[in-house]
Amino acid sequence: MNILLEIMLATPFIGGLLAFIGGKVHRWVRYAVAVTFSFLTLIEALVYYNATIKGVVWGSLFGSKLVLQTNPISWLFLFIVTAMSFLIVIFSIGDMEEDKIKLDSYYMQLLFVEGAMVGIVLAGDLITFFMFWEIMSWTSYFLIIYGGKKSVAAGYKYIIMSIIGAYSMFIAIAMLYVKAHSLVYADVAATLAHSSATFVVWTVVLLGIGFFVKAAVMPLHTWLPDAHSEAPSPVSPLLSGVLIKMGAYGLFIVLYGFLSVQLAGNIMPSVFSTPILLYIIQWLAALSIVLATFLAIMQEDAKRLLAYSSISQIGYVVLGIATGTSLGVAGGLFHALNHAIFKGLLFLAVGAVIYRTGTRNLSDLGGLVKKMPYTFTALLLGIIALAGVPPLNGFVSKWMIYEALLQKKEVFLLIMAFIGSTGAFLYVYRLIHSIFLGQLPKKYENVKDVPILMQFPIWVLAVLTIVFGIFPGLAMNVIVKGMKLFGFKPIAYTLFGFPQGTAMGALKVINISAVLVVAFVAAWVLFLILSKSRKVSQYDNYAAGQVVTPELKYNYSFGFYMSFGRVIKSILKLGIERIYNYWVDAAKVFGDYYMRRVYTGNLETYNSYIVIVVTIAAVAILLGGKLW
Amino acid sequence: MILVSWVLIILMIALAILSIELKNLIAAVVAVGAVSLVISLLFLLIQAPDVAMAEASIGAALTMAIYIIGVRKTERSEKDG
Amino acid sequence: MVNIANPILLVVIPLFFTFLIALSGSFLKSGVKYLPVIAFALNLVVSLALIPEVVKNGMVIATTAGFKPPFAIDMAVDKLGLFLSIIASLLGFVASVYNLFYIDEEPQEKFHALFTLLVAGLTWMIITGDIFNLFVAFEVTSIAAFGLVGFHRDKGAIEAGFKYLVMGSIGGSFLLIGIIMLYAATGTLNIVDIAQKTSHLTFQQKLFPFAMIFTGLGIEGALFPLNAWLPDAHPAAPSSVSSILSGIMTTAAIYAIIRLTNTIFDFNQIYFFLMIFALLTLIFGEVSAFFQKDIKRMLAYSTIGQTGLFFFAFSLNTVNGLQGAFMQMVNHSLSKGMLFLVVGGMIMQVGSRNIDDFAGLGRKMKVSSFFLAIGAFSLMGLPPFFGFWSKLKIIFAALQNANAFLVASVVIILLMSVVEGAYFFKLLQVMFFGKQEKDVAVKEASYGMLFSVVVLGTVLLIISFYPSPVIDFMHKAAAEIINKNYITLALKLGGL
Amino acid sequence: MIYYVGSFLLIALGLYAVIIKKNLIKILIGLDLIASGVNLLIISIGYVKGGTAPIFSRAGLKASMMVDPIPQALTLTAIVIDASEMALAVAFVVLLYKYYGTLDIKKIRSLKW
Amino acid sequence: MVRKVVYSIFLAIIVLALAMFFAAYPFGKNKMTVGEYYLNHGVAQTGAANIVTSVVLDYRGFDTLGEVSVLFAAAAGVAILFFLAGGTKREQEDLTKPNFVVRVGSRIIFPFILLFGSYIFIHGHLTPGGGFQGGSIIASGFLLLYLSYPGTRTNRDGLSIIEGLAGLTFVVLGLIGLFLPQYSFLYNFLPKGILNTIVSAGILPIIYIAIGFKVASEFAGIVDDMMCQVICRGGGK
Repeated sequence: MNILLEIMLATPFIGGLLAFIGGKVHRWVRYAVAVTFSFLTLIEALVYYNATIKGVVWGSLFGSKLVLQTNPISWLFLFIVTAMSFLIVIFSIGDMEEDKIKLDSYYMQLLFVEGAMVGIVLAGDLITFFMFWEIMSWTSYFLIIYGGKKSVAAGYKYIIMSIIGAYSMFIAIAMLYVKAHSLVYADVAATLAHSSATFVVWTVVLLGIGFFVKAAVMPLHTWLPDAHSEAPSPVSPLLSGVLIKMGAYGLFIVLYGFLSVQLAGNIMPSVFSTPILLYIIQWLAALSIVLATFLAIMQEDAKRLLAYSSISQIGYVVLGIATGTSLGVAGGLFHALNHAIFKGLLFLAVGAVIYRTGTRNLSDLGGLVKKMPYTFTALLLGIIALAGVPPLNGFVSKWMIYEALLQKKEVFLLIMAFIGSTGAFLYVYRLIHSIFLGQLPKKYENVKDVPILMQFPIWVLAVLTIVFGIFPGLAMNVIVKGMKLFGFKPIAYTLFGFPQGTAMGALKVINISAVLVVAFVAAWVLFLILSKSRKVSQYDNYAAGQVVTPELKYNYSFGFYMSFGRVIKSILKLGIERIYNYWVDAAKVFGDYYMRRVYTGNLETYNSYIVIVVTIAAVAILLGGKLW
Repeated sequence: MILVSWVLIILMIALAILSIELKNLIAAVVAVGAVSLVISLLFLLIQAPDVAMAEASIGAALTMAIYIIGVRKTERSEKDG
Repeated sequence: MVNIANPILLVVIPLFFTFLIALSGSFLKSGVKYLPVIAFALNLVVSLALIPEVVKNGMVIATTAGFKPPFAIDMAVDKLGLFLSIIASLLGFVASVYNLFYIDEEPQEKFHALFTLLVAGLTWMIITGDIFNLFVAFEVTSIAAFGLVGFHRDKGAIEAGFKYLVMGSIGGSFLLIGIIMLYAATGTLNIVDIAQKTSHLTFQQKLFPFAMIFTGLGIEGALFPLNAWLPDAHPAAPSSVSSILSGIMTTAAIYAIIRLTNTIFDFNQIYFFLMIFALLTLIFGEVSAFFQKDIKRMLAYSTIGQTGLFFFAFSLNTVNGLQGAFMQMVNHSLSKGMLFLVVGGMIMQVGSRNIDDFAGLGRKMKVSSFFLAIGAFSLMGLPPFFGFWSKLKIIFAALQNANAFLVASVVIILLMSVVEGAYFFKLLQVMFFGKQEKDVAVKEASYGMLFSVVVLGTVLLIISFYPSPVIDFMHKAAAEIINKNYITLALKLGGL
Repeated sequence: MIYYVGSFLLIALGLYAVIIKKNLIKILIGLDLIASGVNLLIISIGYVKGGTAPIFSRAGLKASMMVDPIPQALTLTAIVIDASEMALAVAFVVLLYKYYGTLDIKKIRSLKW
Repeated sequence: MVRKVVYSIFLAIIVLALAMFFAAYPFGKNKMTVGEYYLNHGVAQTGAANIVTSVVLDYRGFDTLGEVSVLFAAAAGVAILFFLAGGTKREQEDLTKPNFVVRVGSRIIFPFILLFGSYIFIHGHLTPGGGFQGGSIIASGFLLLYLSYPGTRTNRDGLSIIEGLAGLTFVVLGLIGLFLPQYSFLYNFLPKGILNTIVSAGILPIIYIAIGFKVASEFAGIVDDMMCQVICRGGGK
């Protein structure tokens, strides 16, 4: 049984290689191999449902064991990774066309990214973790830059920031190694338990920078909007839905696997009964939520909008995880799952639109509802989930996070989280309106819905939003069981929500759903009966008495929230990216004009360098070997 | 012998300075050859006849000849500095 | 039957073939190009045959002229020396195979003779046990390299060659002064013998010879600020030569410094100073590499940066640090050697060294680009390639007895790694995703050239995915050097 | 002792020429002077007061009365190496002159940064 | 000017430090350890009267092999640099034609120079001098010839064959040592003979003769290359 962990880790990599080799034979071989192996990985992952396996040693390096492990929390992320990858592979077959772009190594890279993420989740020690983390970085870099010219620049930004984040982690890992000489999670935890506060804070901060870069928490998010929007359609959901969750997973492991709330509370002051470190993380997450929401509102590009929305949503995940209470952490983890599902759904649906129309510019689109009804319905479900409206899944996890914040009486954070949620309504409405409602541009009159291969993953995800929305207990099963291992008090839950009486409000989603359905039906009936409006064809409209010819169709999807934008302009001007660019440029100028000019090309300068070195030595000798 | 070596070494240093400072490159090269020759005499003085012969034939003669060929193929005099 | 496990053969075989090339050049004409291949194939056999003995005894010592070492020159191969000479032979072998298809300019026989001599000299530098012999090997290497750098005889090559020559001969003179100082102090030239006799010297007395030798070897070992010739010379040389220069020459010179420092000059006061050198080398190398438009120049600067990295690890003066340095040396030799070979093939196809002209090569020269990516990844230290393990080891070792300075150095190293990543990824994205403006007919490099690349790449991949034997071996080698086992072993095996 | 001083001065003069002089030939002269200085230094180290050349050319010479043979052997090697280096250097200078039309080192810097 | 002063001070510091170091090892003091061994045992072990020769060729013979390689490398380097792509025809340089006395004189002297050079390297193990000195004397004979007859061309193929043969002789003589029970490179396997006779000291005279030929041919080759007109490759970079 234990050996299966290694097999499972190897499966995607082997699959990737086979897909590459098989692709040389025929492209359908490649597709078949990719689908088979990603499905195999999914099956292998399902085997471990709720299993806890500790310490499968698969090697050793520099005296530290390399370990694989799994537990329910890992399984949660494992499920996200494998399920999403499987769906994305299927979607890719429909979406990525051989004749448009060279695909000989695409599936290999896709499976490699999957394998790397499986490795991260299964890692039982920090070397394994870090190794797969880096592998994930560069393999996903190659995926991002599949999208053509603009994506190359985005990928460059992504890989550089990833490397910086990874090296920040590297220092922390090296510090831990030097201290403990073993990087197995348990040993690390034991070491941190006996370390000084400074050491702990440094470790967590350095590791945290690495995770935050990947998770795109606010000051370190700048790579994400470019990378996610420029990546090919099937890759975006992988990045947004899965890859940034690795940051959340890492944060969880560090905060609760290595540290614990009690330990953190012991060595540092607390605010709102939260250790200050966690409190800072909460604030960063909350800022991400609000600012990214505002930015998302102002986007003209569908995928960029979703990318900013990802920053905002991952903010909820991090906020939840950083609360430190059972409910909050569970909410955060659950939201990670939910976000993967609905953001995957949204990106795939938008990808489907792009597949048919070739543009992702919101103001160019419109009125596709009749042309792509299935995609429309799925996307509708997705945005409802994203906005946190019951009965879909986003609601439950957000509710848990709000509840946790309420219990801790962190009002400011709560307000910020609410703002994010409200803002989400604005941008998701924008999304669905601009794409599917309004006028249909003439050039899209022949658009059809996408093929079944692309519909399938979209609808699987759509169904999942409903399933997890109505039966949150399914996910709670795993999360609560896993959190027990990390020393959290278990929270009571039922299949449909949370029972009354455990120091928090009850939640029974099925009831809410029932109410909602009834209300919806009632409203619809009322609408039918009482409506005085005249039903017009979608294409039959006019403006101020003037007949609009198809060429002049009035389309108000550009500058949708312009007036709102004027209000929040000062916030948008913040420009974190500009600060980074300023420093990078300054460093470049310094390097260019002051550093590399030591190689003047002039031989006499070079010779005098030699003489100077010898002179320094001579001075040292004359001073009796004491130069410093 | 000590006196001879004093004289030779002073001569050697003088020739070396000349070889660096002379503007006429042929003359400078000849001065280097002369330095080598003086050095080979010094070698002889401190009981190293093998090396003296090598220095005289290789250092003084051949190297100088190669230098002179080189100077003839380029410029005869140092422009300035 | 002669026992072929004799380190002296590593030097003598290539010399034999060098002279054979000179002899047969006039009637074999371009057929002489096969001679280096034979020479290095034999060398590879010899160096592999040395493995069992070195593993068994820790060291193999070969004497010359039938006398015992302090009275005659000996060759001493310890663990790392063995590893480096295997790499030198391997790189020499693949590069000479590469030359079969790469060198079409005259005078071929001179080129091949010098090339053989260059690799022979480098191996010689690695294995010699005598300090004056080290100087001779240094000069053999340098002078062969001067000629090879100027081989193309164009403006840049001549200028680079001349600069290298002037700096190299100043360095040679300093090296000789250092050696003669040691001779004056001890009356002997054998490294182990000197090490036995320097114990009565004061720090001051040891520091000067060390500074001289350090300056001399540092010029070949590409330490800032003695390395200014390198970014000119490496691009100017033919690519197979650049591969040797970059892959082995810096490594051999640094290894010589390491060996001398740990046998003759066993003092601890100097390491802080060396560390500053290493960091400066690293910073200036990587930063300059970032701004290059010329691909070979970029790789050359990257060599400087890598040298800084493993020199830093060495200057930690711990077993772990030295182990990291050795691993990085192996990584650097293999990957940089391979990169230059790959790039040579690409330059041949594209006809330019400008990075922008490499756009789109990833689709046209798939195998070459693939191995270029692997080499670049390994240099950057991305997993699962060997560079990752060595970088891991170096950082772990650096933080072992961390003080503020070491932590700062680690930050600098990692920052420079980011810079390194920045330029390598820039190169990769131009190659794989750039659009070629000009419509040049680019084909894959010829099979012979690919053969060399693939061999090196395969070796790199093997040690990447199965690193533990190398890591363990390097650990033993490092422990031997730090614990001064070099001297004990040499004494035991009759090295004195 | 004067031999030492002479050789040091020769080395210093050579270095001076290498650093300060702009003319390529002068730089080569500097290199040559350094090399000669080092050779002189090596030989002077091997000298033993009152010693004779280490050649048993006639009977009656005692080994204890001879100068050190090793430095002489080393110098022999060094001289040949220097000469070969100089020959190569002159060849480079001739070619540089052909390309640049000048011997001024400051003007020969097409490779930089 | 500032540069000059600053670097002069630097150089003064270096000289001072050098002086300080060598003050501990005064001139004329006996610093020998290994050297003493050579002086005491050299004659018995190698059979050469000239201990310098025995050190150069026997005890430290491997250095000499390197030295020969260096010279070879330099010659090859010069040949590469002055190689003419266009063919074998070399333009004659516009040297002023030497006068009659020089021409005839050099023609008369040339054989004597060769003889003298050969004498020196054949007696390398007995008297001062040897392969390097003799070889370079022969090469300077060639130089004289070139100077007095500017159009002279030597047979370069011949030179490089001599080079190669001489080098191979050295290496093969060394390699024979590996086939002997002593198992040592450059082992002096021939009988030592009687001191102070030509045929003594085993392989040393043979090696020195080989070296003599090699040095002569290489320097002659260098001079020959130097004398020819240089044509640069067009363009450059």
